[in-house]
Amino acid sequence: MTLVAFLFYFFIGTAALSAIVLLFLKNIFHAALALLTCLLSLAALFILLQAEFLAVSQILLYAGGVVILIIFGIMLTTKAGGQAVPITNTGLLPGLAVGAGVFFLLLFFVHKSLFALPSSAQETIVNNNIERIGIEILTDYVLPFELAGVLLLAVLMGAATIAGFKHVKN
Amino acid sequence: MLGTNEKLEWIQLSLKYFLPELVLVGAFLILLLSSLVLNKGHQKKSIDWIALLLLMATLMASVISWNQTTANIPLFSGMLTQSTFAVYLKLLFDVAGVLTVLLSWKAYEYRKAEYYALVTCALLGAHVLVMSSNLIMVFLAIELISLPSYLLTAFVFSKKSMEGALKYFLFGSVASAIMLYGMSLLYGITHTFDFTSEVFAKAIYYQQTPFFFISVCLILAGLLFKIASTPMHPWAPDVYEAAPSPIVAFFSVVPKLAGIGILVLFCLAIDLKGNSSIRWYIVLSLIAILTLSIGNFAALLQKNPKRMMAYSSIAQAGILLIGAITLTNQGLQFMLFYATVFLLANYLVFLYIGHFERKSIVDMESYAGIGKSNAASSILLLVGLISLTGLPPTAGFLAKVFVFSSLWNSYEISGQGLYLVVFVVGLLNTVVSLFFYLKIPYQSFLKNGSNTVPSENSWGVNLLGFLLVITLLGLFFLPSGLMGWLNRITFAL
Amino acid sequence: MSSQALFSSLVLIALLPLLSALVATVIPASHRWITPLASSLLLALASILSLLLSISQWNEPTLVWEKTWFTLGESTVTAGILLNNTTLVLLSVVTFISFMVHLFSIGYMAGDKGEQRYYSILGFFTFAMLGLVLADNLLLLFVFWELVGFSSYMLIGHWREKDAATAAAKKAFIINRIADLGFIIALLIIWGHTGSFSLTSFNFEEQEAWRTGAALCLLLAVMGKSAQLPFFNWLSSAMEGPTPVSALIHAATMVVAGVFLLIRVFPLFTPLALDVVVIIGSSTAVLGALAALHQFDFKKILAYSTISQLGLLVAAVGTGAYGVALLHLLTHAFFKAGLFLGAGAVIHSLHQAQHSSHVHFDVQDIRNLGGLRKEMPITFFCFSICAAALAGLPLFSGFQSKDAILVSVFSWSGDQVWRQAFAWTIVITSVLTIFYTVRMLWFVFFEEAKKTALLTIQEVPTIMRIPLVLLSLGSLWWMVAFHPLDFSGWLLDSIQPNQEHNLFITWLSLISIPTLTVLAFLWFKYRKKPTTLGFLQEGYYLDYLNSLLVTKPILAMSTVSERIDKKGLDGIIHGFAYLTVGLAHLLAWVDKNIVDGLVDASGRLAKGFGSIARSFSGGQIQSYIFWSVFALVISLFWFLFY
Amino acid sequence: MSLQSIYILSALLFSIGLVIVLVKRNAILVLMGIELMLNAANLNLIAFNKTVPASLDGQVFALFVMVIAVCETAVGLAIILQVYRHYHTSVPDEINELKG
Repeated sequence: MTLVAFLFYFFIGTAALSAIVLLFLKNIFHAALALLTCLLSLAALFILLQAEFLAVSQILLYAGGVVILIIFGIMLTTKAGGQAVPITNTGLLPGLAVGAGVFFLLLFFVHKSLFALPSSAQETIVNNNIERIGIEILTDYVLPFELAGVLLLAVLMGAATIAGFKHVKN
Repeated sequence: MLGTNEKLEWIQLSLKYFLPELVLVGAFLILLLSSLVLNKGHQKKSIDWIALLLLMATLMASVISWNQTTANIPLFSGMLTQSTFAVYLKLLFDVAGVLTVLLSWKAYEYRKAEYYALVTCALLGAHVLVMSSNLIMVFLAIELISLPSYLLTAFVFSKKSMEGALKYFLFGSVASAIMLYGMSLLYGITHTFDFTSEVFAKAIYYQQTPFFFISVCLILAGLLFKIASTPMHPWAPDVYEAAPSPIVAFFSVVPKLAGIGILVLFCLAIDLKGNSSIRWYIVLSLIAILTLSIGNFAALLQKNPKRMMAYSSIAQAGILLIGAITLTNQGLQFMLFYATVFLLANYLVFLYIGHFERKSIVDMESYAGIGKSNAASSILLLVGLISLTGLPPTAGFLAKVFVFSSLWNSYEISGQGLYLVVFVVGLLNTVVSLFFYLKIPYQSFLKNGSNTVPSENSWGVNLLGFLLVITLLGLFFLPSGLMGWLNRITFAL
Repeated sequence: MSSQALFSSLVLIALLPLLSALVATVIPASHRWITPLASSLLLALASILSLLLSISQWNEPTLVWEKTWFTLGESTVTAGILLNNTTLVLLSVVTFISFMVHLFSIGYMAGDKGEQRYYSILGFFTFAMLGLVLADNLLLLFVFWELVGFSSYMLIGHWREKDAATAAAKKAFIINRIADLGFIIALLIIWGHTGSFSLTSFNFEEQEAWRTGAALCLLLAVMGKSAQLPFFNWLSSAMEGPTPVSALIHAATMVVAGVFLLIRVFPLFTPLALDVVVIIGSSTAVLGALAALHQFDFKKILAYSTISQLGLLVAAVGTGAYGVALLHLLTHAFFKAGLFLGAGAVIHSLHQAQHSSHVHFDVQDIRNLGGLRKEMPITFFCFSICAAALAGLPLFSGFQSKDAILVSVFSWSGDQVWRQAFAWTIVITSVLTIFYTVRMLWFVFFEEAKKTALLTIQEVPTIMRIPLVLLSLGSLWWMVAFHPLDFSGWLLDSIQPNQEHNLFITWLSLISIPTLTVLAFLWFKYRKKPTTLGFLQEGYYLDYLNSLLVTKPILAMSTVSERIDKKGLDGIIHGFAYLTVGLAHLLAWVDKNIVDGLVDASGRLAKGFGSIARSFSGGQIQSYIFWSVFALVISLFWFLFY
Repeated sequence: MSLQSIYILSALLFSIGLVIVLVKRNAILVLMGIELMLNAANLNLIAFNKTVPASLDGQVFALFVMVIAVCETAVGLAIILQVYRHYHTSVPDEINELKG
C-alpha cells in the first residue's frame, strides 16, 4: 500500500467515523468538533482526488465559515451559564429505519450499478486545475457565478435584517 | 469544444435575450440601495412606488422578449434556453410580482425595501429556473427562490412568523439536499449536467436502471417541494399561516409555477420523447392523484383561511400536474391556461384575505356577516373563490374543462386506464373542493356576525379586486385571445 | 323582421332584467322607493317585447346565431342563441311570470330591509333563466344553469337572520351541486363523442351505451334541478325564501329548467333512458302528491304539489310526448304562480293584521286559518280558479294539459304490465291532486275561522291583486285551445303535432274529476267525528307514527272493516286515508333518514379522510420531514421491488 | 485507491445526515445534518468528475454547492436566533404553535 492509498483510506475512515460519532454525541460543542473533523477529512480526500481548489474552498468556507457560524449560533442559543444542554433524540427508531432504508437503497441499487462503471480514476496528468476552474467559471459558468453573487448579497442582507430585528412595538 | 473567445462572444450575444433578468438584478440593487437611503418615515411610502415601477419595467422587458422569441435559443454556453414556454411563464411571474407589490401596498412597513428586494431576488430565481437547461442552474435557481422565501416568511416579525420561517427553512434545506444528491448521482450516469443535450439523452437511454430511477426520484422530490406537492407538501400550511398575506399569494403562485415549469422540462428530457422504458407518467399520475386528494380533503377541516388556501394551493398543484402528466402539447398549453387563471384567482383571494386580516378578521368564523358591512369586497372575493372552485361564469371553470378534456383526449388516444383513474379522481375532487371554498362566502353572506366590522374606505383594494374579477370573467367569455398566445408555445427541448 | 334585428331584440330581452338588477344595486338607499317601480317597469318592457316577438315569430323556422367562443384542440366551441317555438314559449312565460312576481313584490316586500338586494337578485335570476332558455349549446346552457342555481341559493337565504333559511339555502345548493356532477360528466361524454356541444345536432352513431350514459347523466342533473326523487327535499325547505320567490323560482321557472333541458336534448335519449325518465317522474309525482296531502304548512303543500307536478312533466317527456310536457309546463307555470301568489297574499294580509292586533300565531299553518273567503274575496276567487286548474277541473287549463299527459302515458304503456303500473301511478297522482287541493282550499278559505277570527283581515292592496287576477285569467281553458275539452290547440300543434287523442280518457276525466272534487269537498265539509280521522287533526298527528306502529294498526283495521260495513264509500275513503298517511310517513322517514343521512354520511366520510390527511401536520417540523422522506423511501421500495 | 469506497462513504454520510435531521432535538444539529448531506453530494460530484477528466463540471458544481451551503447556514442561523428569542428554545419539536 502506497502512502497515498493509506492516506486515502485513512481519511475515508476518519470521515465515516466522525460522522457516526456525530450521530451519538450528546454535547453540541463536541458535535461541532466532530463535524469539523469530518469536513476536514473530506478536504483531504478532495486533494487526493485532485480537486485542490475545492479542498482549499472546503477548508475556507466550511471550516472557516460554516463551522464558525454554527459555533456562534450554539453560543447564542444555549441556556444561560454557558452550560451546553445535552441533546436528546426524538423518534430514534423510525429515524434510524428510514436512514437505513436510504442507505440500503443507495448501496443495493446505486452502487451495484456504479461498480460496473470504471472503477478507478483515470489518471490523467492535470497540471493546472485551478487555472482551468478559473477560466470555466468566467466563461461557461459566468452566469451561475454572478447569480451566486446576487444570492450571497440577498442572503447577507436578509439574514442581517432578520437576525437584527429587535421587538420594539407592543 | 469552443474556445474562450467564442464563449465570451456567446455571453455577449446572450445578454440581449437576458433583458428581463438584468432589469430584475438592477431592481434588486436599486431596492437594496434605497433601503440605505430611504428609511425615514415619510420616505418609506416612496418605496412602494419604486418597487412597482421596477417590477413594471421587468414586465415590459418580458413582453419585449415574448415578442422576440419564436424558437428555442441557447444562452450562456447552454446554461439556459430561452423558449416561448419559459417566456410565457416569466410573464406570469412578473404579473405576480406586480400584484405582490400592489397587495403589499401600505402594509408591512418595517424594512419594506429589504422585503421588496427579497421578492425581486425570488422572482429572479423563478425566471432563471424556467429557462434552465443545466442542473447547476436548476439547483442555483431553486436556491435563489428558496432562500429569500425563507427570509420573507419571517417578515411579519412575530412569534408565529419566525416559527413558520424555521419550518420552511428546515424542510426546504433537506429537500434541496436530497435533490442535490439525486443530481450528483445523475451526473455519475450521464457525465453531464446539461439535460437537454444529446449526451444526456444517449446516456440515460442505455441506462434505464434502478440507479437512474432513484436519482430521478430524488431530484423530483426537490422539485415537488417547490410545487408543494405530495409527498413534499407538509410545510405549506404552517408556512402559509405564518407568512405575510401578499407573500403567501406569491408563494402559492411563483415558486409553484416555476417548479411545474422545470418539472415539465425535466420530464420531457427523461421521457426521451416517449422512448423511455420507465413509464414516468405512472409516477406523475400517482403524485397528481395523491396531491389533489390530500389537498382537498385536508382543506375541508381548516378554520384559518390562509391554512385552507394552503391546502387549496396543494390541490391546485395537483390539477396543474394533471395538465402536465400527458406531456402533450395540448395538455401543456391548457396547463398554462390553468396556471394563468389560477394566478389571477389566487391573488384575488389573497388580496381580500390580507385586506380582512388588517381589519383583524383572521379565522373563518369572524367572516360572519361581512357580506353586509363590506358587500363589494365580499362579492369580489366570492368570484375569486368560485373561480378556484371551477364554476361558471369564471375562467376557472373553462380552465378546468380544458385540463380535463385534454386528459380525456390523451386517454382516448393512448387507452391508458390510469388516465381514466386520474380523470375520475379529479372530477370527484372538484366536488369536494366546493365544500371548503364556499365556507367563507357562507359565513359572510348567510351568517350574522356578532362583531361589527367597520366598512372603511377600501376603494383601492376593491378597484384592484374589480380588475382581477373583470379579467377572470373576460377570460371566460373571450378565452380565444389567450389561447392564441398559448398556441404559439411549443414544448420541444 | 330581419335576422339582425331579431337577434338584437332577443339580446335586449335577456339584458333588460340584468339592467333591472344593476339599477337595483346602484340606486342609493335614500331613494330605495324607486327600485321596485323601476324593476317592474323594465320587466314589463321585457315581457311585452317577448310577447310581441313570440307572436311575430311563431311557427317560423328555427334560427341559430352563433359565434366562435374558443378553440379546444382542433375543434371549436361556439356560443349563440337558438330560437324556435320552445324558446318562444319559455321566453314569454319567464318574462311574464317574472313581471307578475315583480308587481306582487312591490306590495309584499315593501319595507323589507334587503329590498334592493332582493330586486337585484330577482333581476339577475330572470336574466340567467332567459340565458338558459336562449342558449344554443350545452356548455353555455350549463353556465346559466349554474347562475340560476346560484341566484336561487341567494334568494332562498334572503332572510339570513333565520337559521332555517340559511340551512335551506345550503341544502339546496349542495344537493344541486351533487346532481350537477351529472351535467359535467354528460358534457364530457358528449364532447368526447361528438366534438361539439351543439343542441341542434347530436351525432351519436352506433354508440348506444354512451348515448344512454350521457342521457342518464343529464337526467341526474335534471333530477337535482327539478326536484325529482331522491333529490326533492331541497324544494320543500326552499320555502324559507320569500313567497313571491317561491312563486317565480320554485314553481314556475327555475325548477322547470330541468324539464326544459329534457325537451331540448330529447333526441339524445334512447328508449332505455326514456323508460328511466318515466319511472323517476311518475314515482316523484305520486310521492309528492302523497306528501302534499299530509302537510299543514300552507307553502309546503304547494311545494310538494310542485314536486308532484314536476314529476308529471318529467314523466310526460319520458313517454315521448315532449310537446305535452311543454304544454303542461305552460299551464302549470300560470296556475302554480297564481297559487303561490295567492298564498303570499294570504300570508301578507295576515301578517299585516297580526301587526295591528298583536295576536301572534303561525300564519302558514293551515290549521290556524279558515273562513278567509269572506275577508279576502278576490284572493279567494283567484286562488280557487288556479286551484281548479291544478285539480284539473274542466274549463280550466289544467284539465286539458293533464288530459294530454294521461293520454300520452296510456298510449306509451300499451299492454306492457309494468308500464301500465306506472301509467296508473299517474292516474292516482291526479286523484290525490284533487284531494290535497280541496283540502287546502277547505282549510284556508271555507272552514269556520279559528285563530284568524281574532284578527281584522283586509284584502291585499290593488298592486298585489293585479297579478292574481291576470294569472287566474291565464289558468282558464283558452290558454290552451278554444275548445275547452281539446288539448291540441295552438301550442301542441306547433310543437309536436298529431298527438293521439283518446276520447275515453277525456270523457272519463270529464266525469270523474268534478265528481271526485265534489266528493272530496263534501268529505271535508261533513266529516262528523273528527277523532276517527286523526290524521287531519291538530296535535294528534305528531304521535301518529308511534301509535301507528303499535296499537293503531289493529284498531285501524277494525275501524276500517266496521266502516266498510256501515258506509261503504266512507270506509273506502277512510282506508285510503290511512294508506296515504302510512305512505306519507314512510316518505318522510325516507326523506329524513336516508336522503339526509346520505348527505350527512358523505360529509362525514370526507371529513374522515381529511383528518387522516391532516394528521401529518401536528406542528412538528421533524415529523413532517420524516413523513415526507418516509413516503419517498417507501414508494422507491415499492416501485423497485414490485 | 478505488472510487467505490468514496461512493460508499458518500452514501453513509448522506444517510447519517438524514438520520441526524430526523432525530436530533436541536435545530443547530439539524443544520449540521443538512451540511453532512450536502457534503455527501459534493463528494459524489468530485468523485464522478474523476471519470470525465475532460471537463470540470462536477468540481464547479461542488463549488457552487459550498457557496449555497454557506448561504443556507447564514439564513438558518438568523432564523434560529429569532426563534430562540421568541420561544427560548431551539428544540424543533417544541416550536409547534402552527399546526392543524
